[in-house]
Amino acid sequence: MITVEFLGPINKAPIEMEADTLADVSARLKEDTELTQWLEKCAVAINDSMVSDLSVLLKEGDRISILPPVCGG
Amino acid sequence: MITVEFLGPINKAPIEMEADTLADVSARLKEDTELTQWLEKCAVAINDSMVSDLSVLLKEGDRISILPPVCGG
Amino acid sequence: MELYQGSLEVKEIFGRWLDEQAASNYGAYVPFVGIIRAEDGIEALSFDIYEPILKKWFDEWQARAMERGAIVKMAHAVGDVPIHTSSYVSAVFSPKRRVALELIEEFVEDFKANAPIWKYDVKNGKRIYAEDRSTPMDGAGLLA
Amino acid sequence: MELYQGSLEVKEIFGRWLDEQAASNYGAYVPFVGIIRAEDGIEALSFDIYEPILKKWFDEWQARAMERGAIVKMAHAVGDVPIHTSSYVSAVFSPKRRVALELIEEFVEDFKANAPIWKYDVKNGKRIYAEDRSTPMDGAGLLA
Repeated sequence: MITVEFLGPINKAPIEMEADTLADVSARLKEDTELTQWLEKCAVAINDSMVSDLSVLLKEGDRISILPPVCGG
Repeated sequence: MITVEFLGPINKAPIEMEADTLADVSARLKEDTELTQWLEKCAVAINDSMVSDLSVLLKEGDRISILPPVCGG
Repeated sequence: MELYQGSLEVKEIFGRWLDEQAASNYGAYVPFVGIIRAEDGIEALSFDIYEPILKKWFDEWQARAMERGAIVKMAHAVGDVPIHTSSYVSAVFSPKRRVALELIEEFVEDFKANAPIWKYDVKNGKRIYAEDRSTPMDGAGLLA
Repeated sequence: MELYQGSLEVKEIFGRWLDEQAASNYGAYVPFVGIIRAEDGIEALSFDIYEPILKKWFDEWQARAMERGAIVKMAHAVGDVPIHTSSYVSAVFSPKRRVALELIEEFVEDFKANAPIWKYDVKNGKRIYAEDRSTPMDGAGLLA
């Protein structure tokens, strides 16, 4: 089981799911039509490290963060 | 009569002289061997306006400033 | 890296950073102070911050600054920040001016692009995500 | 433009400039603080300034900044400035960060090249012209 959390303005409760890779996570999240428009603009972190590769293997307890477009300052 | 003043580190008292143009001033100042090494590194102002043309005509009472290399800050 | 609830005490932060480095023999101190402008009828801007990733982003910048003999500083507000007050102060200290002037620009620009901070306009007490001024982070779209 | 005998009161200057512009609706305030480094066994640096031409140089910069919706500020020390204290503070206020970051760099670099200020090392109480770090002004050599 892994957890997916949505940061900032996405305003959605965390989701728990079974997933072996980020590709699995992607497939699951795309089932939610509210999320599809967010996904193309969002970056992703695993356990607070930014990632750029869908094939990374997930392990039990991993925490995936979905980061929408930013504007600090 | 015009006055030539030397700013910053040149450490030389002002000189009064008769001169029609900056070219005349240049000729007079070059007679002073102490000054020749300064002149090639110095910028020039007339009545506190920076100038870049030797042929500018001078008038009675003009004040020429000789500005050596700078380093503010 | 410092996070504060609400507007920053700019003078306190500026002075404290100056004092902390008073004996470090840096020759240039270049702060950047961001102030909330009154525009489009907003009362305030409001900010969400995801601190663990911001901290990593900042620590990587600190390492990069140190390679050039410099250090970086940063303070940011969380929550509502009324107009004409400050939400963001960052700074570079370096031995020489060139590095300080180059780093402050790179640091502030990368901050705008990649610090995990979300901005909202506050109008009539309501928070509205500033989507049109926001930038997808490096690597965005991975799950799309 | 402000000139002071000896070291600058950096915090007072920074805070006063901030307060003066508190209602001006600028979004970015970028100061540059120059601090005397301990190096080559100096006790202090010392400065001569020719104020009339510095004032003209500054007023031209103010006009240039205003064309971009910004303003510039400047304070400099005259005479001796001990190590680890400040001789120079300048700043840009502008509505947006890009202009502020670009202007502070251009302003400080042109200041180094063309402000009529002469620097001396102070060693054992003696003033020695910092000739090797000094730059001929634009148009230098006219009378050579």
